[in-house]
Amino acid sequence: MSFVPEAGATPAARGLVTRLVKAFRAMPWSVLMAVAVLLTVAFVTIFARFILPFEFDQMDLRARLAPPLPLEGSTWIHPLGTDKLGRDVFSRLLIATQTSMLLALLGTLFGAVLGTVLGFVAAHFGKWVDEAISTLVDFQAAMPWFIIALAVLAFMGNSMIVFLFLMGLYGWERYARITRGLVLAAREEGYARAVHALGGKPATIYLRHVLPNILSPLIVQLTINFPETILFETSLSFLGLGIRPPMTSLGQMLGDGRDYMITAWWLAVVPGTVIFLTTLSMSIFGDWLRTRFDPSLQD
Amino acid sequence: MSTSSLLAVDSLVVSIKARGGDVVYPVRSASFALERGQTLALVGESGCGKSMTCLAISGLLPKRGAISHGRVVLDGLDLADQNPKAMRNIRRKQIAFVFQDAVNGLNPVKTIGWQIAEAVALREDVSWHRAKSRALDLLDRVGMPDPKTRVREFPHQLSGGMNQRAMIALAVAGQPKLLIADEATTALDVTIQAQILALIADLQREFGMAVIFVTHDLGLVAEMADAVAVMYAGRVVERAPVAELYAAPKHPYTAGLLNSLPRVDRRRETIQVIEGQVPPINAMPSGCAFGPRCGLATDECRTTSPNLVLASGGALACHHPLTGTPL
Amino acid sequence: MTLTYLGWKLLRAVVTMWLVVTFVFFILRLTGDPVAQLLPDDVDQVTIDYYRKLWGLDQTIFVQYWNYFLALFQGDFGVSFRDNQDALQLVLARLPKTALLGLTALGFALLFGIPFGVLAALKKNTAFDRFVMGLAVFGFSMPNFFLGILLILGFSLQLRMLPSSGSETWLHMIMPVFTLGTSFGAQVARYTRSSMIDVLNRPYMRTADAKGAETSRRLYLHALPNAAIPVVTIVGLKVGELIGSAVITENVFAWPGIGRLLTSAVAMRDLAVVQCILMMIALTMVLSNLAVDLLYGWMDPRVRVGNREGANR
Amino acid sequence: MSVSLGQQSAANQASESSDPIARVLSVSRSFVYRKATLMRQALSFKAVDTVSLDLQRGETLAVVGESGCGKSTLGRLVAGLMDPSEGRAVFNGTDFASLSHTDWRSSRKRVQVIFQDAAGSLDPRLPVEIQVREPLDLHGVGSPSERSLRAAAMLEAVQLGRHLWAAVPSELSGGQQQRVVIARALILEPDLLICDEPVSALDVSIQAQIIALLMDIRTQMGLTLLFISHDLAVVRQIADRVAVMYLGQIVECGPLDQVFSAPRHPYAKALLSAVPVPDPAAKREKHLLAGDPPSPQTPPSGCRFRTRCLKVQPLCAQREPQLVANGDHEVRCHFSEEPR
Repeated sequence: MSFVPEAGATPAARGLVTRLVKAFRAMPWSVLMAVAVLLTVAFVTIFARFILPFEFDQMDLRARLAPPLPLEGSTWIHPLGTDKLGRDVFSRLLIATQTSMLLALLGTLFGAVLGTVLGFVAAHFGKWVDEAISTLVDFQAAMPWFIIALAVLAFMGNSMIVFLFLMGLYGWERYARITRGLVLAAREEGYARAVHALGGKPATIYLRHVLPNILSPLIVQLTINFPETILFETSLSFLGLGIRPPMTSLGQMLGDGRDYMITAWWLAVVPGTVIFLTTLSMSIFGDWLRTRFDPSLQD
Repeated sequence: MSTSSLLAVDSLVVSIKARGGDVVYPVRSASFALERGQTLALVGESGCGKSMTCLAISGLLPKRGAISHGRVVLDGLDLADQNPKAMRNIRRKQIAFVFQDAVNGLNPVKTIGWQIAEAVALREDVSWHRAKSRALDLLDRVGMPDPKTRVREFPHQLSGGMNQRAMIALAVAGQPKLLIADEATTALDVTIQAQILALIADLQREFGMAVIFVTHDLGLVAEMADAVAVMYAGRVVERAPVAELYAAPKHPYTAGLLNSLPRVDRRRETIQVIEGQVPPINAMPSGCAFGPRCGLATDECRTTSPNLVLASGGALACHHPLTGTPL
Repeated sequence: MTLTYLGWKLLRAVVTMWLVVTFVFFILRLTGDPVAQLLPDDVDQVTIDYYRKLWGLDQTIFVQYWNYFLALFQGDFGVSFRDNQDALQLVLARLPKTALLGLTALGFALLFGIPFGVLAALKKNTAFDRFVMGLAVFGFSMPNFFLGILLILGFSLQLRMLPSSGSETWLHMIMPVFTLGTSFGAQVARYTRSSMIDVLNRPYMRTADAKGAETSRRLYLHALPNAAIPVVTIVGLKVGELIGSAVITENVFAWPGIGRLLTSAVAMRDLAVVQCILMMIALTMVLSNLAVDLLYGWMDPRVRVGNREGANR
Repeated sequence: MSVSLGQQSAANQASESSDPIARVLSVSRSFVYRKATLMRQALSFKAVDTVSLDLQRGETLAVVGESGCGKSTLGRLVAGLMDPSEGRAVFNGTDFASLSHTDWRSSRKRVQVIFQDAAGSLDPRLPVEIQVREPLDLHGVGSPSERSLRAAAMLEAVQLGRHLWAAVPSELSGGQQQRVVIARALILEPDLLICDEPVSALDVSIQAQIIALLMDIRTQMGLTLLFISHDLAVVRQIADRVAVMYLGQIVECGPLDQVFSAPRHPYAKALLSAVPVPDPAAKREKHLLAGDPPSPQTPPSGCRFRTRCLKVQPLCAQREPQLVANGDHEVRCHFSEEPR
């Protein structure tokens, strides 16, 4: 049932930004905390270089395996302690966070753009183009990408380019599937069909009408994929593939720290906590975004 | 309201708690009575509260809904006071429902026969085997073509009309005293609608059921009903025997609807339109809810809501009833 | 109808397997000369030519492709580069351990995920629902390698209650199963809840209520058979993720299964073993998808018995 | 194809008035309902089967029939929104099939369509004023300020309150949404408007408002209307001529009063008698049809209506009846009733 708003009633907010601002005021505490974590992580990702106290690979062999702050033997110089080579864990953590987040962001965006474009292509051309893209989508969805990535890294060698390529291809099929479905729905029954009947060109229909309308579900998918991409990178780096010394990432730090669990547990726990808090916050935020944007989930 | 009526609904108010603690009232005041074996049509546009009234009668209100005022008396028993378990028993044996969307109203993973047999078994303590064979008889009775095959089929295998027949078989399985048909034919094509209407009328005679026809289609009302209750914005605004209502509607809303209705048997000179729209449920105007759309509205209408007053054979809630015959 | 459905699904399984094999074949060729890849660096030209001939690399790519297929069909995945053992034998020897871990974790996930999902749906928007769903978000946001390490730190190093590595006794299983099953169980709970909520809002549930069916009957006979259908599909789709997580879990707990074999083979570029495991996992995926499709067809009559002619919805 | 902008001159209209504005010649349209695979051929059925129709300038032709009879597909064929599988769809003397993409797009200035689902056919994100203006933008008609003025005038014409012009569709009621859709379709001042079930999703009192509006605008703009509907009461109010469809074919076609007061095809007769009349005093003969319509995928042999017909004869199964004209009233039946 839809009723007319009475004169004087507030017109519903429109536009993504307006809605976001409006929504910010109605956030529950859990979402507010998640947003705070995400903002901190974003800040670190952008400004890591400017706030780090030591170079991340600067060794101090006299101060090896120093414990983090509240523990006995800790110092303010190394608030999160040091690792086996006496490198400052806090500085390494900043750089590792930056690396992991940038990689995850790049990977997610690449997958999103690729998937969305292929989704449009499949829906627009139909016939064998659609069949081919749909087969690829099914294939990608059927095979565990993590395993494929392991195999590819084995075959092609562990190079940064291959690794970036694998991250970019992670999860593209979900965007393709969503986009294709939504474009087809808009064309079969909806506003896209109407604009076509008015004499609009395909480009006008897709860019002016369809894309802005399917942006919300795509952004929601982005928030679901982002933490998974973080886990994808950190898992591979944890296994010693992906990011490897001298570079560092959260997964690499954690994998490294695993060998010192008995003597220096913080080397594993500190980066692990950062990964966990980030993915958790992203999931909480994504869930909240989804219930706001997806009318079928609002009851 | 006579006490011998099968069903008497008196000043029924239904409230629903919305998210965030607001309470809305989809039904603000519904009063009507229904005699045994008779047919009452509950007419109105979407959102007028007609379906909600029927859900309230049968205890099927959604979780956040409740009867907040009024009485619903079925055969001398006030249903508003009954606990859920007692209401369940009443639905098994006395009140049955036929919903609009039969295809989705039937469980997609159970056979038609299973679903009807379940209704039989819920009414009386019979063996499952016996219930199944009753289901077959019922399907046959509602005119399902090839019932022996259909009894083993699933809803998606049947047409809309056949699903509605199955839904009716399921409803009459409990041999109810009261059948509520909520827009039961709205989704169907007109030739199929005619079949279903004929079937309901037929079963009504056979079982001696009373029927409440919930509909927006005034044509259908004219063909099926003995009496009519017109609802607007949660209230029954006019009640009358069907012939009287069509011959001389007294409420301006009823008259307006009848005058704006295209007819298949002749072309109207002009279509008279009721301007404006139904007020939203959470922003009802003060006074008469129809006031803002009514040509006869006065200051009285804008300040005080008219009560439903008994009048010759029916009832009316209007400060300025029409007296003449309609155009 | 059933036969067509089955045939269709089988065909898709075969196509997927073919795609995987082709993928592996080309990626192996793409990386350069497999002989150079697979032999030590200091061999002389004669040896290289000998192997090239032996592996048929002097022939056209199509002949190679064909031979590759033939070899795979005969179970010849090549020889492990490390100890000259037959790759397939090596992998098969590790298979039971991984199957034990994976299936137990799956069982654990379903055992907790489904009932809690159903209960959360029934008590939608109550404190219980929020608690369970909050826990689920924690569960699937927790990286399993981190969870594993935390468990080892807590139960092995601090409390000294559970062994941190190996697979000898049932005590060895507790932490790996929990690590592998938690995230999966959390996801199952979420899907079960949303599927159940969807079903509870369907018109046929109101019909059941209108019949006077009591709560337990509505739940077990009307709601659950419908709600289970999408859950089965999702669980099937997520088996791949479970396998991926198993690789990491086996590593964390030094569980002697395929996952650990895979990571060490990848590290050493033992391509025969990697390719064999990849095929094995692809086969598992295909078979589990097939099983899900069959289960799905069995549970949903709309799939099993197609539309009858004349039924126009 | 030559498309003239703006108002057509009266003289121009008069000179063209003899030939139909739109016509379909033996059009059929098939849809695949089972895709081809390696082992079997694709199966298709004809949603519209060899239909010919002329639309005269200024008239309102209604196409009626039950769901699945092909009336919406026929509407799309006439509008040029869908290519016929067989036959030709001609508008203003030009076959749609002969048009280039650009010419086809500019033909939209002359033919417009209104779909049943008003909410769905509006962009959920844009204010309605922008959407009403959009056709002018798409075709580059006038200067930007002129376009805004014309959009405003059109919104006035469909009586949408000024305070709603900046609203997005979800803030409007169903009736208001349909007004916006009508405004958007008419802003290019088309010659032909095809309405596919324009009021069936609306409430009774709102339905009357929209019908009154359509009738009003039709007179003002001299529109030709193809009105597709299952609601025969609405059709009686608005149409000049009516075509009754059953399983993809026209079974009866003629002037409204002739068809409605003396239907000659048994299906038309049954269909009309099945519509309830809002008058308890009206005593009408009922012709109750048995069963469901057969699936269009497997139409019966001979006459397609024979499986439900009350006066079926052996001949009906053997030979398919043709559409036979008696004056301007056509009927497809071996045993059609004589005109009274």
